[in-house]
Amino acid sequence: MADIIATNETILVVGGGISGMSAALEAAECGKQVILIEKSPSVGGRVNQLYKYFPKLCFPTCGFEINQRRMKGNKNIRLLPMTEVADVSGETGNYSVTLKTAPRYVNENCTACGDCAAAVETEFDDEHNYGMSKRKGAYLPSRMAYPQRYVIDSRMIGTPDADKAKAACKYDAIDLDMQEESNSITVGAIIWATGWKPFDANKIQPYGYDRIDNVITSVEFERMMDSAGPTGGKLVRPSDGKEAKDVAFIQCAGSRDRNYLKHCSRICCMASLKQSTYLREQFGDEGKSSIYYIDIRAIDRIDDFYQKVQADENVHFIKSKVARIDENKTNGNPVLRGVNTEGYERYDNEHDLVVLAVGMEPSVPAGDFPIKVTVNEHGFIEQDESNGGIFAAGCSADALDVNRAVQSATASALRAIQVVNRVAGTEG
Amino acid sequence: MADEIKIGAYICKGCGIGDRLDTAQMAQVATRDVKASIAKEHDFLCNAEGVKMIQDDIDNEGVNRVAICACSRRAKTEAFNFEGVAITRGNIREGVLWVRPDTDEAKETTQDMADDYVRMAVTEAKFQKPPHASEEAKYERHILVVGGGISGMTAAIEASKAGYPVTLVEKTGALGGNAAKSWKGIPQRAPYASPADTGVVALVSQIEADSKIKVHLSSTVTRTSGAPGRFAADISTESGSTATENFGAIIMASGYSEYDANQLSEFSYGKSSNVVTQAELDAMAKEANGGPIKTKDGKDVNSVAFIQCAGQRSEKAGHLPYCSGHCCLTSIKQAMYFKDQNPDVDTNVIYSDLRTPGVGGEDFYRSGQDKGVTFTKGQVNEVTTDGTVKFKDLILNEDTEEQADLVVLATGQVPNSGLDIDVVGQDEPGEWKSNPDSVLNLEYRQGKDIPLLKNGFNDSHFICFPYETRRTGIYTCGPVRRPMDAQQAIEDATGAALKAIQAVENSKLGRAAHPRSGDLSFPSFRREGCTQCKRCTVECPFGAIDEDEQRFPQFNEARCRRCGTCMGACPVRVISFENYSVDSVGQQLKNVDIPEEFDEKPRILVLACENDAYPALDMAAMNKVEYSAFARVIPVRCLGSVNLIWVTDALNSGYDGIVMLGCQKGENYQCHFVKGSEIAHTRMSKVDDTLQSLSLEPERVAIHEVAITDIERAPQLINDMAEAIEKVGMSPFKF
Amino acid sequence: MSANTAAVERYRNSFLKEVEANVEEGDWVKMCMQCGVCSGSCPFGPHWDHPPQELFMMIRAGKREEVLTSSSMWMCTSCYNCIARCPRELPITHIMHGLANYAHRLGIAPKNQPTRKFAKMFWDNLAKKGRVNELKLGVSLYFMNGFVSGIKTALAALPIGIGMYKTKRLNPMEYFGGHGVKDTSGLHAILKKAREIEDAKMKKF
Amino acid sequence: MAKKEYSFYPGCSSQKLASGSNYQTAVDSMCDVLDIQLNSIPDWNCCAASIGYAEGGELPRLALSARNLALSEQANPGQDVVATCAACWLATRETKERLHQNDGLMKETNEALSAAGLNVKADQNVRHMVEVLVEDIGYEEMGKHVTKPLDGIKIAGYVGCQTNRPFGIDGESFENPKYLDKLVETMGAEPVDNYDKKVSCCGGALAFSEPEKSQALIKDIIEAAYDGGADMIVTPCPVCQMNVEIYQDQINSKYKTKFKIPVVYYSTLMSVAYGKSAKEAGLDGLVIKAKQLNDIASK
Repeated sequence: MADIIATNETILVVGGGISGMSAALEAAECGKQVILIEKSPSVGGRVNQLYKYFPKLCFPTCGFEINQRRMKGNKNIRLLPMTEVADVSGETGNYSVTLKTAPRYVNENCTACGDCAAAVETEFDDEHNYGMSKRKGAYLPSRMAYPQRYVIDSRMIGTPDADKAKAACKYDAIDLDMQEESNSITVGAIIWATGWKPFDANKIQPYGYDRIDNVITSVEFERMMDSAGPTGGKLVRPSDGKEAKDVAFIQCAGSRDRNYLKHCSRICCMASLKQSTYLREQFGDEGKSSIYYIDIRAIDRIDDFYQKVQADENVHFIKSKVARIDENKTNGNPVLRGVNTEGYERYDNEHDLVVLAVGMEPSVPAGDFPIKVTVNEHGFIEQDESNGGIFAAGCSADALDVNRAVQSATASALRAIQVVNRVAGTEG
Repeated sequence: MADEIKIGAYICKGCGIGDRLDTAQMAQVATRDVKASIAKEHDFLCNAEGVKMIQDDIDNEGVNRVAICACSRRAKTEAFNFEGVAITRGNIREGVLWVRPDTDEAKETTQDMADDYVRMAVTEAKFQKPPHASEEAKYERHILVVGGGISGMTAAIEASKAGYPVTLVEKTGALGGNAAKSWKGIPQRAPYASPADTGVVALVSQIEADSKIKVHLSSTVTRTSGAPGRFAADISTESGSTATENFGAIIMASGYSEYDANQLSEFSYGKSSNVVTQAELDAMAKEANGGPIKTKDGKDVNSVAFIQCAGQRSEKAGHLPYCSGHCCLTSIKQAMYFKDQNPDVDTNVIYSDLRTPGVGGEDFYRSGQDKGVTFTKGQVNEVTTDGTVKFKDLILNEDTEEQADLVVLATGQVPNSGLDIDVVGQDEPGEWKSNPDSVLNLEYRQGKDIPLLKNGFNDSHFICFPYETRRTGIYTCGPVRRPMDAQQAIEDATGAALKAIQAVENSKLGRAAHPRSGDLSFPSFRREGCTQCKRCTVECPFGAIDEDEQRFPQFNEARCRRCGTCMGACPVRVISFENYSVDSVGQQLKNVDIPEEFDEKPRILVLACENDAYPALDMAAMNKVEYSAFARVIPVRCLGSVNLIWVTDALNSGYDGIVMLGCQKGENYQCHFVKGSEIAHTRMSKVDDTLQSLSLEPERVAIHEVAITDIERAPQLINDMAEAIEKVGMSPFKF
Repeated sequence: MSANTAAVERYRNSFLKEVEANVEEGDWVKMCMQCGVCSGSCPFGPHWDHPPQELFMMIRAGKREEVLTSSSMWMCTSCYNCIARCPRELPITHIMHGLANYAHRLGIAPKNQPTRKFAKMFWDNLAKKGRVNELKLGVSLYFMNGFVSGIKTALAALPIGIGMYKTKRLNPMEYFGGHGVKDTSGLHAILKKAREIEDAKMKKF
Repeated sequence: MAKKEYSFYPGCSSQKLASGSNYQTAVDSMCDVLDIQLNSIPDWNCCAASIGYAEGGELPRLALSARNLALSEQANPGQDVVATCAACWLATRETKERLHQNDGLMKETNEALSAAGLNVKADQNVRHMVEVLVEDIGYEEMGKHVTKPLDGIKIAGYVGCQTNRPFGIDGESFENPKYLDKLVETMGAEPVDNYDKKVSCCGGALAFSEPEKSQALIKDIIEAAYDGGADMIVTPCPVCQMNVEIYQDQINSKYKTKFKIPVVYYSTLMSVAYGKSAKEAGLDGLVIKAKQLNDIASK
């Protein structure tokens, strides 16, 4: 990748999730040169792992298709997958950045024909499905992967399977000797869009995610609805594959809690309301949801979605932070124990499945930024003069829903443009 | 470029195409049947060598139309990207190979399929030109911002910082909007612990110091005409003087008005001076200027009750159905006014759901509690004139009451979005008058303001594209778009400023905005053929088309989003794009080989929306989901661009069935061109007449809503048609 | 005027302020967000008329009598589940002890609340010699509800006593003497001083 | 391994002929093998546990533990204070933490102590014996000394409350601490995994004042142990030990159960595994005899 052209009028976007893609596209469509880097082999990020968006219940892949097309048609964007920032120095309008690109072992010759995948046996946990299923060691990260190019899992290098993959490729697209590349570039501004990761549910010990099969996370639940997902689009229990028709959603699983994340992750209430409609979608009147909450935060105009769900007699709301979950050893049902604080009622409720509405944790730990940026106690980047030409976009800046993340990304694109325009002396 | 058309057809043998198909025959089909000048096969067309082969033909053989018969147009787009020529794609891999079984009995029909896609690709190439950008394009960098509140001021400053001159129009006599009337704001920076400066003063002085920002106070926009890059706006002062200025793009930041609390008599608003709204309390705090806040009749305040969701989140007549988002934080902020000044004042916030989202919100809530603000989950039923708040305590589950010296109602935001153009129609051309209730007073044929989404807000309907607008080059931000607090408004306004700048840059190049970003084509029409039926003007989802003085359509190319809905609407087929026209599709379907009736090889025309349905079929192919070998799929920009003539032609030329796949329509529409899919459905309801006149069965034409995730369903819909044809039999119209 | 009526006077319209001023860790009460995880976590939960989170709400609502005369906080087994799980860091166990202690000091805690009695005995017992005299504690425990029932409980508990005796984990002689610190006077001085300081603080409000 | 010294706070129940005296016996044997020296705090007093609160207010209770800390600072300067009783450990550690969180309390407490000419800094670590074992000795070292592995005994590790919350053992979760199970394994016995009632409450001091309510909890704790196939229960807390052991007859008569499960201390197990005699291991102190342990001990 020696041919990366970048100047101090170039904008570097770190992270290829919906925020990073949007920031890159908006800037590029203003005529700016953009380098977009993404750690994983393809762009799309978290939203690409979602089944539907709230409140419209539309499909994230739909917007992803448009964004892919915007990218394919735009020469101003240079996309570098499997790439991370190793080092940053300099100041506003003039940063030197060292990029590290991990070997994909597959070059641009790849036609995505899939022969390599067919040839290999080795399997690994499928990241796209949060490890709920396996994928081949030669793989296309997802059906809508962009770039549409296969990857050879580095753990397979040196094994006979890797050679099988190479042998199967008719287009000389597999290069098992590919090495990590390091590139130093100069850019004028940096948009930081590394996004979020789901809070580690194992830490929420009272809920026994590590002990009880039928306690899963909201992101895992989301994957279950995908026809290409781990369960082929069926809502079933991990323990016995039985249909999960009676599901409990536990809000603030890791959020608003000094034991875990002190902040409110904003999206979880709407996410659970949305997921309650999945039960309707699959089981009709037999699908039942119970939402255990502290406050339902269906902010602003999308409150009407909350009102719609409330009207569904199959969705129950319990104002309660569940105290503990035990397992009914005879049927594998999780048993939720706690108190409904509206009028003090004790409950021991059994459900088929428990979904923990896990919170948003910034992907990059406060200490791990390659250059000094102002990070608040929750690990999100604060908008601060001292950040110079580095601007946070999306969930690097705050716990945001998709809509707000894209707004934030669009705003950060302008902030970056202001810098490079100043450099170019074109600010009028 | 030479007008002589020279088509090169390039057939790839890679990805198994060469193994399963007779590519030599396909090459022959290209030259013999559809007159390609050159037809070449290649083992691996998308590699450097294959691409070079094509480029050489362009450079040396004068090839100016390239028909690539390989994989889907969605694959290898970057590789097959040649300057200055028209490029079409025959989808042999995803469209044929991957949806057909590799069996001997399937071989023949699969080859037929491939041959047809070659014919279609070459024909499409024949009937399209490489687009040249719209001539209308101008480069006007000047941006108009309507509204001088936090949102408007921020938009102006941010645009100016990027080097774009701004004119800011504010209808009142001063900048600052609602925020200026507040004592303090919700903190926007860590630590989120106490009320912070509103930031208004800083913004105002920034604007005053900025030579690139011109401010018109006590002024409104009384007329807006033109298009991105060439807007002209009349800015009129109260005194009546009017100045006309030109702009490249417009930001509408007209903000919100406070909900009229007089509708809340149950809370004694208007009956007791000690029942006030949040806005009124902030005014009182501003007056107290850090000292103790007194009641309006000058008494000390020892207890305050805040009533959340006052007239909000309720279906009651006159109430607002939505949540205004900021009120919980605002009440906490206001309770702190009292606590910070005198901790002994009792402040109680009565709420149903406390909504303090995100990083700052929860910190602020905690800080409020720490300062001694109490919070009660309750439902307030009545406030008496003596300040008795009667409510149901939802935790203690009892009806109770408390006495408060001051009661604060958290009422909601009502957007200042101007006219609802679905209610207030546009004046007839020639009779156009400015309307004082309008914010923009657009001269657009479809109405004076921006179409509303819901509850009077003109937000985007798309989750992924919050700045999607139905009036290209005009962007809304702040509480007129969605209820929001100042912090969100600032972020929003900055984003809107970028979109405005983007519109300016796009119109300079005559380039389309989202979702067909970068598209240089634009609609043109044959004036002599036009019957002035106005359908294009009415149906354009983006209000791009006006009527000139002779009532001919006026396209305003920079407003156009290139969906082709006008093209589909035109009964006399005079509207077309250089690279997408009635012919570029119509000729494709006509050039499909229609076998004899007795061959028992029906033909199914599939018109698939390129945004969702076509990708769904592609992904079905990746998953090796099979569908009928008799289908011939043509991607369209939007179902709205489908002209009835295609259907009629197809039926006349012997197709046995037609399937149209578009996006979801209705309230939760997924159509990226808003109304395209909807309009197509209505249009197609007329197809029955056509069918009857040809005495064909209605089953032969079907239209469906398809999502990009319908990887199993989309192929199934095609197969359903194949079955339907087996039932009703072959079409008699085969020649 | 009794300590109780004095307190009522002092904090006429804010029981919350009274609790913040006089109850151990009382100034945490305001931080509760009514999630109820404490109430759900208590092993004696079903025996609480008003679980902790509800008590906190009642305190804010000014239900002074109901709270202080309630037996609820006397149900605290000091298992610390609530503290461990509280998302808002409230030292709930201590607040419960504090409320109980405050009610006891004001003399309005439920008269025959067994834990109240036991807790008092326990303290008196240890405060006397500085170490617990398990037998005396036991015996007085049996008789805390009066002689007759005392005999009953004692008889019921007899096998236990015998078991403990047999295994040398109970010493009948302890009833007359038993363990204790050497410097009892010093210990008593410390406790006296501590109590004085606390009472003085309470008067300040 | 060098001798380890600690300032030891025995606590009331550990005294001669008191309810936890057998615990002390086993602890002494265990420490002897592991070369741990416990220097008792001279003239220590009761911690008031977590039941003294009705009569004793906040400050008097803090003063009690502060006195112990002060005496420890005098007699065993620089040594960590170690307690074997959960309540003792908790009260003392809480006192240390409270005094450091709150200067006012520190001042007032010292004011009170001064009445006996004492002063406290409360700067030593206050630790439970199991912390010493897990952190300072380590499973490997503990394993080295096993001469009579407790083969074929299945044991439910009942951690209880106050050894576990609010402080607990570093790196262990409140809901599912594993150290007792690891310890059981280290001694060659088999732990009951997923023992449901591992951290459930036995009623603590309320076993006296609210016997019925407490015994209902104790019943579940024992039942779960049986369900897990346990031969005996092990605990790090004298209150837990006593409550779970001595009420079994009463529970049997009330709930028509047939409970007769020994409840031992970790130190009991260790002493036996380390080859100590039944007496040295405090086995004679069990109301319900642990026959399997006796057999091994007498081997």
